[in-house]
Amino acid sequence: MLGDRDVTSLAGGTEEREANTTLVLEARGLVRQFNRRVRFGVSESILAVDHVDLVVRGGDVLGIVGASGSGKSTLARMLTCLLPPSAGQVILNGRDVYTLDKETVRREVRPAIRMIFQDPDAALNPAYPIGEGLRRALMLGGRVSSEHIDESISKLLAEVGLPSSYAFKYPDELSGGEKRRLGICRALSSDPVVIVADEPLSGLDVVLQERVLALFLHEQTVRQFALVLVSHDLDRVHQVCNRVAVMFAGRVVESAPVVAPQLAPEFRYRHPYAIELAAAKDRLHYGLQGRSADHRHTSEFAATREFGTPTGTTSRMKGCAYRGACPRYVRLGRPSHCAEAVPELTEQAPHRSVACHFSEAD
Amino acid sequence: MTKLIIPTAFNKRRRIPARMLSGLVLLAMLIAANIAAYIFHHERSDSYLCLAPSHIAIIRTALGAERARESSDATASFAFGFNCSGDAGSDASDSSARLFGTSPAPIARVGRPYTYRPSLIQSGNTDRWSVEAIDAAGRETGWLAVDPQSGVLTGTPLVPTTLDVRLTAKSDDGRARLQQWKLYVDDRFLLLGTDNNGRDVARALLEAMQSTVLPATIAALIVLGVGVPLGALSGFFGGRAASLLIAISSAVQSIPGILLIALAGRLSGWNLLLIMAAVGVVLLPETASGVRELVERFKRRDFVEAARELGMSDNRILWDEIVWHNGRQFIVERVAQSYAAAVLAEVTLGFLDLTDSLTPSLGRVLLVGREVNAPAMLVPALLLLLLVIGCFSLLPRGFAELWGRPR
Amino acid sequence: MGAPALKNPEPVLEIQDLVSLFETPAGVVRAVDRVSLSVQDGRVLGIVGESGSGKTQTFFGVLGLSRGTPGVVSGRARIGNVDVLEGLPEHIHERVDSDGAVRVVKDPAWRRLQEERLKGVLGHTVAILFQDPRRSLVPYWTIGRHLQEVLHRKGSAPDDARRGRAAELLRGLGFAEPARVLQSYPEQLSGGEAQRAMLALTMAIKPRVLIADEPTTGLDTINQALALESIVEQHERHRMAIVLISHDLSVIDAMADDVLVMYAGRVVARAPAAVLRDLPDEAVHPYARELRESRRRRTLGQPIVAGAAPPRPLSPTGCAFQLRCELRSRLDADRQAMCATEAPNLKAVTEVHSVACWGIAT
Amino acid sequence: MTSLLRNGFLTLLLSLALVVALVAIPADNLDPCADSVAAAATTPTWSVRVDSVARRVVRGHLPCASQLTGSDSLFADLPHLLRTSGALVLTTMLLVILIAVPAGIAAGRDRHNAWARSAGRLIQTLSSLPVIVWATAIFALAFRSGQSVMTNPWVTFTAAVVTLLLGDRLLGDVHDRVARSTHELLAEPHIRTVRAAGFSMRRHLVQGLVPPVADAIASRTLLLVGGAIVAERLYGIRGLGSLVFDALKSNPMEREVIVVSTVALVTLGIMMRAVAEGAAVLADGRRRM
Repeated sequence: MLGDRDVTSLAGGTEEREANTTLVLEARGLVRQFNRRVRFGVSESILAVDHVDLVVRGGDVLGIVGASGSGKSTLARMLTCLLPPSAGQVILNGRDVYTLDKETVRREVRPAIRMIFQDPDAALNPAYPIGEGLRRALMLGGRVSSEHIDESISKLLAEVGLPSSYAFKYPDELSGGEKRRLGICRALSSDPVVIVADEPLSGLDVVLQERVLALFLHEQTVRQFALVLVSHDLDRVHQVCNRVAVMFAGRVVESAPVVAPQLAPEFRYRHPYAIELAAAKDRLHYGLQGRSADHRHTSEFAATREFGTPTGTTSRMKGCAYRGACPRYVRLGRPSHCAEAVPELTEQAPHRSVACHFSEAD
Repeated sequence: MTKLIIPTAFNKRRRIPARMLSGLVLLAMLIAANIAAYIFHHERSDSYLCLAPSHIAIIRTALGAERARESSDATASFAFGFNCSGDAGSDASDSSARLFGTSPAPIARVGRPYTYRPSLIQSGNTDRWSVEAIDAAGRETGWLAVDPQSGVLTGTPLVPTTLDVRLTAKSDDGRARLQQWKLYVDDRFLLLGTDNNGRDVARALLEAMQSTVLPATIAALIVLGVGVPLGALSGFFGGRAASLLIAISSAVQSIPGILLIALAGRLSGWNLLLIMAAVGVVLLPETASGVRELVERFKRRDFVEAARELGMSDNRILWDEIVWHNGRQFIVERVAQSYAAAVLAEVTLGFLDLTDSLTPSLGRVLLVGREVNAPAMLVPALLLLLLVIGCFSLLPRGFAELWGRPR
Repeated sequence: MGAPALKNPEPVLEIQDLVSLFETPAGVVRAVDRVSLSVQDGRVLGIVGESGSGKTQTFFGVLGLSRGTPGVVSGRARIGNVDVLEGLPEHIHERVDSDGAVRVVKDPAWRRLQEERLKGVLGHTVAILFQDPRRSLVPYWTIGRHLQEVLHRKGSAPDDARRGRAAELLRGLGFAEPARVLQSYPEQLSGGEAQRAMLALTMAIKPRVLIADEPTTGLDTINQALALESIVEQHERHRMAIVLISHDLSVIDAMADDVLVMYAGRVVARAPAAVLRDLPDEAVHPYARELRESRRRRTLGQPIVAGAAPPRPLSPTGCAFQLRCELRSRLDADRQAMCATEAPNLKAVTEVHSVACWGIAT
Repeated sequence: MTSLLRNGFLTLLLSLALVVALVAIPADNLDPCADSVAAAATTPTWSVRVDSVARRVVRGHLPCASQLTGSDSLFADLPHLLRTSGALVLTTMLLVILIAVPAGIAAGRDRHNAWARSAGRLIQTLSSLPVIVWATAIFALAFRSGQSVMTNPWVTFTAAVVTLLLGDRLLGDVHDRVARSTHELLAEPHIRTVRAAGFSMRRHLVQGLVPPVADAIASRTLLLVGGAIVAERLYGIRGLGSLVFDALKSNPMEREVIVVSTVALVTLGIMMRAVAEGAAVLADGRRRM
């Protein structure tokens, strides 16, 4: 489905793909504040997610990329109705899920939006075998009548490639890859409309990661759900997603379509942090190889960087959160505008919006 | 698609493990013994706690005694010595008994010497003692003799009868003091023999078990019914009221438990139910904080959020996912320990001679056994105590095997 | 990777035929199976393999850091001039268990002997960069305290000189305000910061061998690049040997001089990085080839093709890789039988490249 | 430190309230031996009763106590009684620390250490028998070696200590908790870093182990105070425990003695728990942080 993406076809195709897919899930102005006790009596309030707007369309594979601590996991848990936001709404077929009563949430919202957890081992109750866990998922999902439970358990397991004898195994007898597949199987149990996967690749090695992502895409073609992939791995997001939202310190700094990596200039990232991410990724693959050759590059890179990457711990920072490490801010002589006004997401290219007061050209 | 029938409850097809079986058998024996004791207890006449002749036959055949004899006198019941009305030791007939410091043993054994040494409270001057012992048919018996100077009664009964004994002490100023009691001469075989007062030890143990094990269930129920929910709720929902309750109960815990139980016993006039309720309250905090810590440990695990993501209600997550599936073994162990601790508390009270002799208690049997150093009493009582402790440690292990993962 | 001139070819760390067993709920697992390797001074040895392939357990077993029982049961190991596993066979004995299973048991004296022997090695000749730095650093010590402890043991410089030295170490690793980091506790740092703080700790130790266990997992691309470049810089400056353990071939390829490929506790291929990169497909071990292809797809950002291929578990008998191996189907009958029955051991194909596979001509 | 204060203070407050409430419960009959309460008419009102007791307790003149303690005032005798009970509890707890803690650490450090495992099993089986069984066994021994031996105070003291030590799973519980916390501590990731960086392990082991061990000791100390008063009564040691039980057994019940000795016992328990929790707080940097 997403196989043959070279620059031209996708660029042309992006528009009409957007038009016919219906809006599935929308987040408007999501804010989440935690207060953390630093010392006795002194507590510091942290803005983990700061006014995030997101749109998920049917058949979409939306990637949310950012450093650990940039609030992407918190955003994921707010999208799946697990963590009520301090402000803002999450709209599923026209209704804000956080205003619905418990019963409707349990009957309609839960089966529609499913989450795959970061640590698959922790998401399984160690006290009973996997089959029992799936049985509860199916019963609560409400899609299967009780006498067909056994068949649908083995069907689900077979769908993700696990033999049905695994139903008797306990969670700690499974390998990392198998637990990931079980996570997917558990999410599919209620025929969801949206699946939010929080770091589904952590703990897997390169080959297994590919197989799990292939399984995700295969299930998506079969069951037509929208997939939101939360990850810190820009490579994988480029290989799988058709849209990406780059997050930094709780804010979406750039939302753009994903196009093949050897990008024509107009498809490259525009926000300094996103550019930095992509550059670091490429340097990992190409730059480091000539390690001893361009040694100058590494040391010069480290020296100029005032690098204390803020970990989203800055409470509502005035102005742009990235200016502490932003080369454009330094290049333009630390403009005061960056320090006062919070940059809003503005459309700087077709389907690409960037949260920065200035652009590469200035 | 291979058709696979998975038994919905995944550990259904598993036979009951051996240890569990032995625990259950022991428990069944205890309960049966208690029910038997309760039936006989119910039958007792108001003055003496004793067996009606028909019941003696039942016990004797049950205990395999070789000679069952119907006593001729239907009303003459086989005195057991735990007199449930009036103070211990005094017989019901004579108010002057209060003058005598000691009390005569109500039972004599055929072929075994019977002695009694009265002690007058104000015996300033010399007294002359005389005794009359008349059996039901009004005949004077010859075997009971008294030493005129010291008043010591001695003799060895030959024939099993019921005697009315009158011991009179005449002082030289003409005042006479009288002690009168009903003496039962018994020749039946007793499985565990008798204690120093001729009382049947087996009967005492049976009686004691009934008054120790059954009421202990009240303590266990309090621990289970109040401790576990309190701990679970305050652990999961962290309610202010629940944690305040736990703070209060941990404060109560700082007062030595045995003292509280003894106090409750004394204030309630040794009403067993209240004592056991006090034991339950004393044992409550330990279980409550144990369960709370367990629930808090599991609450932080991700599978709780995963269960919430499935749409499970908080209650079901707490009681099914955490307390039942992950906490049941801990709770069974804790309740079994509380049950054993309740029995031990009651036995300790008896052993420390804190309870009055009205309530038959294993502790008192041990106490008497200790004082007179009668192994015949000590050994069976200890074995019974170890039986109770053993039973309550086997049961949780049996559950562990049943609920554990199949190997 | 052009390696600097071999000053002192005598290897600083050598392991021969190491075997270590672990008791798990599913029975006794042979985590490390007759592994032999050596680390030359001043060179970077990269070890790549799936999680659970024994790449970390090989080193942690020898250094007494693994918790599993019984742990290392046979083999020899030399670090610097200390023969670490000397006298091991006397401490190993078999014991028949209650249910008839024969269990290998080490008597407790071995643990004390090991601790005594490693006292001069750990923290002097060897330093370790752990995978999860935020949890591995001592939670109730500040970063400054960690560095003070090492610097105090290393030299007898007075207090303030040591604090200056610690601040300078941190600045060298790209920390903008070392003072703040010195007073903060590990949990107050971000993933990347904690990683570089632990690297500073290992630099203060000035070891002859640095073992970096998955230094890049869980980090976003910027911090990954920074972590690797900091390791490279310190390697250049202090001329120490590095053992880089990762499941990501692109990280190994970027930095390692020699590469060791491990699978299911066995070394299946060993070659210099340059050689491994240029070898034709049929000369490389099938698993190494799979890793290479996966890395190439990732570097080029080639979209992942949807597919629900079932997982391919390890095969307990014969060559562990046989169930996943494409090469096996193209072999003739008797070599296929060999794959099924007997595990191949490492044989030299050229004087620098050796492979453990029946299908590759030696 | 705050938890320690709050906890200790709350406990003392609540136990005092509980004991005063006991005083207020209308007794079944008047207190004949208290000649100083001459003015007590029928059943005095609640306030009068509390007031009279309080006055007597404060003034230290407790005539009823004289029958039991033989001295003119309970307060003169209290220090000695408290010392005996305290000594009993402290010796037992020291022995527990000397036996159970090292065995627990050895068992926790290496699960397959045969010696440590057998020691652990021995401790478990021994301590699973209740205090009663040990007391009876010791009495049987005493009878065999003649009645007089039980009168020597040192013999009864050691007998009481042994009974307490081996009874009610005291050793077994402490051993298990220490073994479990050692095992968990050694599995902590930062301990691996300490070993890998060549730091001295002892400081981290102490800092990691003292809090759980201190918590285990603190919680068992309270139960031990209960056990101690039972042992005193069993072996006839003149301590707070036997005084309380005598007061309980006396007819009519002497409330003042119970009030005073309960408060003394509670303070004894709280002080010991405070010492244990203090040690835990001082050792664990994490709590201080």
